[in-house]
Amino acid sequence: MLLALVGVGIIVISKNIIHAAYALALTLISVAGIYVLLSAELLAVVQIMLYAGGVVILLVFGVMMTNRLRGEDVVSGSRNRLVSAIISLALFLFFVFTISNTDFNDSQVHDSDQIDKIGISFLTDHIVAFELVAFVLLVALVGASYLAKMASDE
Amino acid sequence: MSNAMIPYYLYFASLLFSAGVFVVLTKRSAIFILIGIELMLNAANIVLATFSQYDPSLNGQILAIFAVVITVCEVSIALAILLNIYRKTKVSNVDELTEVGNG
Amino acid sequence: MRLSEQLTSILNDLQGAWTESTLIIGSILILLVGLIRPNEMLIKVLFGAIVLVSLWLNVNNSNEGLVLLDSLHLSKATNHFGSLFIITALLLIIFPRDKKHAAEYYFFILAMLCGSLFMMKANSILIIYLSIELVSFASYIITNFTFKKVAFEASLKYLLIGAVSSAVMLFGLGFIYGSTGAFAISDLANIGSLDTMCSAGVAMLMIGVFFKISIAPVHLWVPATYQSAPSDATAFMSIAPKLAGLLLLQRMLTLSVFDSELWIFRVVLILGILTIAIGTLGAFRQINARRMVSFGAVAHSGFLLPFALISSPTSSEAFWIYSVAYAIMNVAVFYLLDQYERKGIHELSDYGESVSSSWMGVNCTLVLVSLVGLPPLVGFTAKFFLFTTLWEYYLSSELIYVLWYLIVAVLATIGSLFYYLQIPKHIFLVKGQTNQSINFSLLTKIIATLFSIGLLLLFFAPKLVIVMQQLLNNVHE
Amino acid sequence: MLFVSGEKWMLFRRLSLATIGVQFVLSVLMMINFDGSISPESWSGAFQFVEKSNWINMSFGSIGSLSIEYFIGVDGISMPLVVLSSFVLLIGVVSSWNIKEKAKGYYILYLLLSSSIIGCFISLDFFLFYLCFEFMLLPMFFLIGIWGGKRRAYASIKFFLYTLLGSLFILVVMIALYLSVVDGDANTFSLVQMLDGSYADGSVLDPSSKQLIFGYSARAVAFIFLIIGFGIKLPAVPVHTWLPDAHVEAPTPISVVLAGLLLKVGAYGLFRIAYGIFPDIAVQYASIVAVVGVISILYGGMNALAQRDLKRMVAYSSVSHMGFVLVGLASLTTIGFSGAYFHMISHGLISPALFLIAGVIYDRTGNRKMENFSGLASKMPQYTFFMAVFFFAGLGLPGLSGFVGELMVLMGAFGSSQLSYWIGISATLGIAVSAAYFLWTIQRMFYGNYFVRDSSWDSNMIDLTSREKLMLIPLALLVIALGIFPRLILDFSNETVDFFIQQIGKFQP
Amino acid sequence: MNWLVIVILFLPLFGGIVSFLSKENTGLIASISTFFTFLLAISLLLSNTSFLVLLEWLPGYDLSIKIDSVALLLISLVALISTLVNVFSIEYMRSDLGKNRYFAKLGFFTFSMIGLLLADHLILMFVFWELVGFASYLLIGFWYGKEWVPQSARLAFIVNRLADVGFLAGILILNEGNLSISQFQETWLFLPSLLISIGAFGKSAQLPFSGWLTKAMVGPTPVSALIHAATMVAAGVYLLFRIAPYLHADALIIIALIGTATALYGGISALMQHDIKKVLAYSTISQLGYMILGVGVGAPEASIFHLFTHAFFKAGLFLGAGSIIHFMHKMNVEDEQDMRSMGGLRKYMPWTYRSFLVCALALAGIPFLSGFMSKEGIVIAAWEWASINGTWAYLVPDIALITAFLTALYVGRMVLLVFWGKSRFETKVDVPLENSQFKLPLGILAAGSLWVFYNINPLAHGSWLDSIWGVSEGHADELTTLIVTFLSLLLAFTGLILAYSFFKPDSNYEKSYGVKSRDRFAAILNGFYLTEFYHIFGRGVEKAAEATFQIDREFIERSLNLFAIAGVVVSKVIALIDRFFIDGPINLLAYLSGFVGKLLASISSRDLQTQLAWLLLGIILILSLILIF
Repeated sequence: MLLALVGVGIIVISKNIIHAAYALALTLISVAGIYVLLSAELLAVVQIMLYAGGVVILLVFGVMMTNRLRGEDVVSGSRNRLVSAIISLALFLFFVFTISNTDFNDSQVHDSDQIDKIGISFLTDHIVAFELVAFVLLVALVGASYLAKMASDE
Repeated sequence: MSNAMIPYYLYFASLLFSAGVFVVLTKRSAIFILIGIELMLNAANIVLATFSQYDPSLNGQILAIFAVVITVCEVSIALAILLNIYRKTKVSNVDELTEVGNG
Repeated sequence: MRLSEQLTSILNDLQGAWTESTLIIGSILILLVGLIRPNEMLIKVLFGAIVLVSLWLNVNNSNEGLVLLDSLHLSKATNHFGSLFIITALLLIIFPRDKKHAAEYYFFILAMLCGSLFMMKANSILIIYLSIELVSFASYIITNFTFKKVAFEASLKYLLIGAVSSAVMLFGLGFIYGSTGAFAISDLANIGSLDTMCSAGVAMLMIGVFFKISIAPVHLWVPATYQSAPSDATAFMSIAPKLAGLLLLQRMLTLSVFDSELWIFRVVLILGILTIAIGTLGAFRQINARRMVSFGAVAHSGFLLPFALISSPTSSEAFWIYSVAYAIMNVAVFYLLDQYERKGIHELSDYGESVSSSWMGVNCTLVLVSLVGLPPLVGFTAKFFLFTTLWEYYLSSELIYVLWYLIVAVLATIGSLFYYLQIPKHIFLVKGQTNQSINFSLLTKIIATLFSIGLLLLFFAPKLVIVMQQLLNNVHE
Repeated sequence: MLFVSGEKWMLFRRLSLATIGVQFVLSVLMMINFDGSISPESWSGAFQFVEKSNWINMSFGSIGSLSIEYFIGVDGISMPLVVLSSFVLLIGVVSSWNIKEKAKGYYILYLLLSSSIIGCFISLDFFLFYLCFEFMLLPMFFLIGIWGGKRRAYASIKFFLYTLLGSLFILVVMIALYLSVVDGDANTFSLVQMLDGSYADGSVLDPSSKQLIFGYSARAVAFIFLIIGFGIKLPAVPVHTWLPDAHVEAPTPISVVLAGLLLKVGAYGLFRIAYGIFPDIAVQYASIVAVVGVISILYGGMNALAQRDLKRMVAYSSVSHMGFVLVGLASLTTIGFSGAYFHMISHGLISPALFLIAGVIYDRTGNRKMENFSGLASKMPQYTFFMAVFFFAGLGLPGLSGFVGELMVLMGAFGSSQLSYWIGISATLGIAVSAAYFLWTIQRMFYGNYFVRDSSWDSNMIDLTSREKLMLIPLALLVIALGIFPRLILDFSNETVDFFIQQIGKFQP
Repeated sequence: MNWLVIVILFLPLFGGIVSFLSKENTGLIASISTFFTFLLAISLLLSNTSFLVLLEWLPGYDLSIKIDSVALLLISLVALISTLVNVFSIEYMRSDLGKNRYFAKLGFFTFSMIGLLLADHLILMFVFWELVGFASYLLIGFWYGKEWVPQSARLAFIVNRLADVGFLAGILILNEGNLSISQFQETWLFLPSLLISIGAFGKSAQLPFSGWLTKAMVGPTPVSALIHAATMVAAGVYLLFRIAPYLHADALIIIALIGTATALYGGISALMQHDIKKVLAYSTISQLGYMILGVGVGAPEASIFHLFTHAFFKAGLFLGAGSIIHFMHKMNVEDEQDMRSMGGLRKYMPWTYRSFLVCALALAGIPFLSGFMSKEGIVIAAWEWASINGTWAYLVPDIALITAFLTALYVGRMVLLVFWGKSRFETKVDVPLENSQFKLPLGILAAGSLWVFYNINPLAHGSWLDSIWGVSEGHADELTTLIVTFLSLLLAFTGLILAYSFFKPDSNYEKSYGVKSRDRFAAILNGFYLTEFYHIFGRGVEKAAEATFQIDREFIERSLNLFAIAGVVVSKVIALIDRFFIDGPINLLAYLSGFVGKLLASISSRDLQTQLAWLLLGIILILSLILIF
């Protein structure tokens, strides 16, 4: 958890996108750890595979393909700090207020064979969602590749 | 693992979310903004995962997994668009993109 | 066992999702055909066929209630609104397309359509999330299809705003899920009352949906996107996802759980007022026609919003009429703007050049006047029903906000004259600098005329709208 | 409607002439068959030639159904107005004889306009009325905007916006009325039911329910909305400013129709709807309306006095004259109502003629500034003669129709129990003001030595052509006939007005 | 008998229309038609007809026409004078191009005037009242080609109209279902009495409305004779005569005072005029003042008698003046109406001179002539009235007597300057030059000024006509009568003698008169600038109108367009907020923390992150709303 916070801190402070990306990876992995703590192992695995493995690399690629191609600094300025700080602080305070006003007492932990369960519910309870996400993936895939092709065409 | 821990996870998620908001609002680079959004989504996933452990059907976790997938798609589309923009204008900072509209 | 029961019920309910399945399969088909034979006509015909098939399936759908293990919620409303979306998609055929990219283009349109249908029917919050994302993705991508720099910019901004709002929404979904354990809208009906956390969750969920409906403060993407996206995509974007989002919201907010939550009514009404105000006032200053109309569309979202709160039969009737009118008007207006843009007319002041084609000008005027909401056009009928509904609602609810809403809506209607009439003003009353003569093809004129006639016809015979509703529900009197 | 293809303007004008001519003949036939001597027991008994059929009927499940009917008919108030309309429209067609540019569009719009005007007068369904009311806007907008003068864009948009603003007020009231008035069980738009006051119990506008909106009674708010709405159309000071611009920029025939009929629609709306449906409030607010009327009379008159443009002067004189209608209405007496009514008709004849007269000089020279002309009497004696007839009719010379209306209105104003003498006396001053501006105009333009600003106009200064005479002579004859025998009109409206006042009388303190 | 009334009413109009349409002999036709009207009226008068006709004009409002002997007598008078004027005009207007129009207008006027006399219902009376004014407008403006003519005509009409406003308002206040004079029972209240009297003041050219009458002199002279001497101006008196029984006492006092003032005003103003018609006009004003005064002091019958006699001699004077002007016109004198160019006309137009002299002396109130008889009646009544009302009231008869003196003075001046002495113009003829068409009317009118037509006793103050207007007998005691008669005779003769001593031929004044020098008494000459006052008033109104228009353009227009403007403004504001909303708080905070820097530099509304900030701010607001509600 602390590790994640460190990562977040780096992202917030850093001006260098690459650094931020690595810090994000750090954060993501530590969040995966939190998932494990929350007994969501599958989620943790997905997190590490897709997020840490996928997103961060994509981002780094992105950085490479844009800023780096120009041979410029990968530094990004920041702005509006105060307003942004106020806004994010306000949000945070609101959430804290909300959470502290809520009781969490009548729940109990269910610890069973998660992966099985999830697999089954993908095909039963959430079959529509499962199909849908497949389609979403298709759309995103087609879209991204199409856009990329568009970019390379011109 | 006890109920008492729940608020702390949630506080953490809120913090993460707020940090994401801050990043989104402050950083100029589109990629940085994406990173911020990732943070926000992660925060949401943590919330889902936190609650999911008390749910026998694990819906929260499932939603979180889908969210992760979706996020990846989002990022890939965003990068593709960014690439196009970059090809055209050699710019990747959003505040330099001011061509649309007249106010 | 339970599992097999579940599977059986899935098989039984499958009919409920045939339309969507057809669309998915059709879209893939289009993509494949596009890869093999990139012929514009062929693609268009295929697109039409797919849409027609799905329309047929949709009309003949007889399932109602929760299907597919509570994933989707079907009703009469989803049925005829679904058909409306499909018909709207069908209308897009009239927009001319460039040869390039036609297959991909229609693929994304179908994806949007499919996403809208899912969004409208979604019951599980998972489906809500996914369908909204599906629509969004398709929209992000399709915005690029004008291949202009502005379009890329617009789509990137659109995406970023969308991503933020979807993150907010996801966070909110987490809250709802956490505080109530409910994973579907229908589950919400069973909980007793809302605590703060759940309220926050609902509010954040609403933000996500508002993003699609383009309600303030998440309307910010609208002008840029509408301005730079392809016309037909814009037309579609401004209709199907918006109405679908409204239906979703309506289904959610009219649950009895929320009856006692006054803040929801206040927030929704205040945002509605705000949206109308921003849309109307924002449109005043525009010099680009499309951008102006897009602000107008924002205002229309504001007009539509109260329907999400009211569940009376009057309201649903009015909602339907307003939606049909809105759909036709928007397709028409974007079609006309598209035609003008193809002649190089973008800015309001350019419209003075088109004085030579007064017939198109007349059609343009009719459509715009209908958007304002004046008789004898169906826009008036829609507004009329809206006001009636609101008035009734005010009388029954005694919420002072409704009265204010009514007042603002009336004022905005007046205000909308000021900007919508800019176009006819330039066409007829202000001479252009150059005297080039602009002529439109016969086909264009015929289509425009058909739209005008439709707008007039529905005004004189609003019964047709109701009949259409019944037809689309496959109910015969 | 006239959807004839081709480019021949001759054809269009003949066709429209024929159409309007038939319309006129039909309306006269109707008037002959109209029985003015029926004294009605209730509003539903007051109408004749009633035609009714369902138009829109939608079921709303539990709430009831929305029914809009094609429901038309005439009573003593609307009957003469229908004839007047068709007559003035006929004049309008004749005077648009020389519009050749885009004639097809022009005549189509003109006919649209004409049917909606007549529709306004005969509809007994509020929705239908409102529809026609709105329907007038668009054709008018284009007729001014396309065939108008230099500042036509400004004028037409101003006209449009003002009138639209007014009609939105009316729309709000219409919805409220619809929700409050029932025919049997179902809500209805029927004006007859509204007039007879069959309100649903406890509805917004039910007189007994005393519903408040922003601290005022709902009925009062509705009445004020209607006064504003129709007041804009009328137009009453201070919402009159669209009128001079619209008139000045409109082509002559459109000015004719605008002054002759559109203003009457506003007045008719006040009669039928504001005063018919809300008699109780009308009694309460009589003096306010009267004050507005008096201000319109004097203010319009003073403005007319200051004008240098003939048409603008006539336009302001319309404002002044319509003020009399307001005063007559506010008097809430039989004679005042009849007077207001008669004044509408008479103004419906005089003001078109005045605009025709302004149009004559404009046709010849393209200019209407008073200082550019003088001594026209010696050059154009016939023109001067007609001018004198209508100017003096306008300033209320006895023997011409203008006088009768003003006199009756003033009789009403003095006889009213609601209004103080000062209202009447101030309104009477209006007569002197109107004399001032009309006479001044005559003096400047027609008397004195012959002079025109631009010598090139000289050759154009011919006396009236036979077409112009064709328009002016019937108008002049009618103005004189009505001035001497006002009962030509009043016999039609008398019973209705009597009944009207009876209804109002129930609320008099 | 009804048809006879209609014939009487419409015959002149018909004659006018026919003469308008006919190419030649227009005047003759008009004359004949009015003459027949006269004959009819006389015959009806002799047969002692009296009846009431009701017409339903407006629903519920019957208009009544009442024929009684007073009406018939005056109708006869009007018809007679109209006939004479028509005859006179045949020659007078011979060379005018628009004579068709002229006779038509005269016919129309006669018609209106008869209608006015017939009317019993006040509204009907108002109708004809207005028509008379309109006809007068037309006739004054007959020579519209000259610049000042239409101006004068307009002035006359508008002044009348203003007074009519009072009349109409008065009528309408009275209106309680009955407006027929013959059916009134009670005395009216003060306000309507006053308002209606104002109407009468306007038509009868009383102060402050007198100015129009002198302006009206720009019309053809026969018109002045008919309208502005004999008939139209008398309408006010006639009205007051009719309604006198119902007038409020206070209103009567005001009427008396106004009449007195007007009489004096007219008398003084007439003294200094150079224009012969103006002299007559002011004299008319003065005499009308007498009549009004008579009504005010409770002797309406004396007033109406004076009206009757005045009609004859004043019409005679005007026609005489017309004859002179016609003559001067033929002599090609530039200022054909200016007495300074006349003189010694006696020998050129003896017939005119004689008739003019008779009429003038009648005007001056010399015995054996009608003026004496009628004027005495009024003065005696005024004296009586004053004796009842107290000392201050003696002002009225005193001024009346002074006016009588003034009358004699200016009459003498006029006659002497015009007819006596040497001519101040170049003569071209020596023989009398008079037309028979002039002679006949002049002769008849002069004869009508003789006493015999009214009473055998030249010194009596009544006449056999008294029975027609039903004078109440024996109210004046002998002594008063004697004193008044003596005083007025004394004053009249003094005036004449004084006039002779001043203006006798070869007197200093007479010699120097032709020289147009600066007038010492400009105020009097200009009728105390009454018309200038009108002009100032008119300009004031004009200015007010301009101001109103300015208001209309600047103020109302603006405030009404405020909606549109407000819309634009608000949208601008929205844009500003859009741009600066973020700036504002930042600015503030930046000051506080001393952290002013690049933060502010590149913020604009197009910028994505600003928009996002907006968005999130909105979300926060929404969320906080949850907490609030």
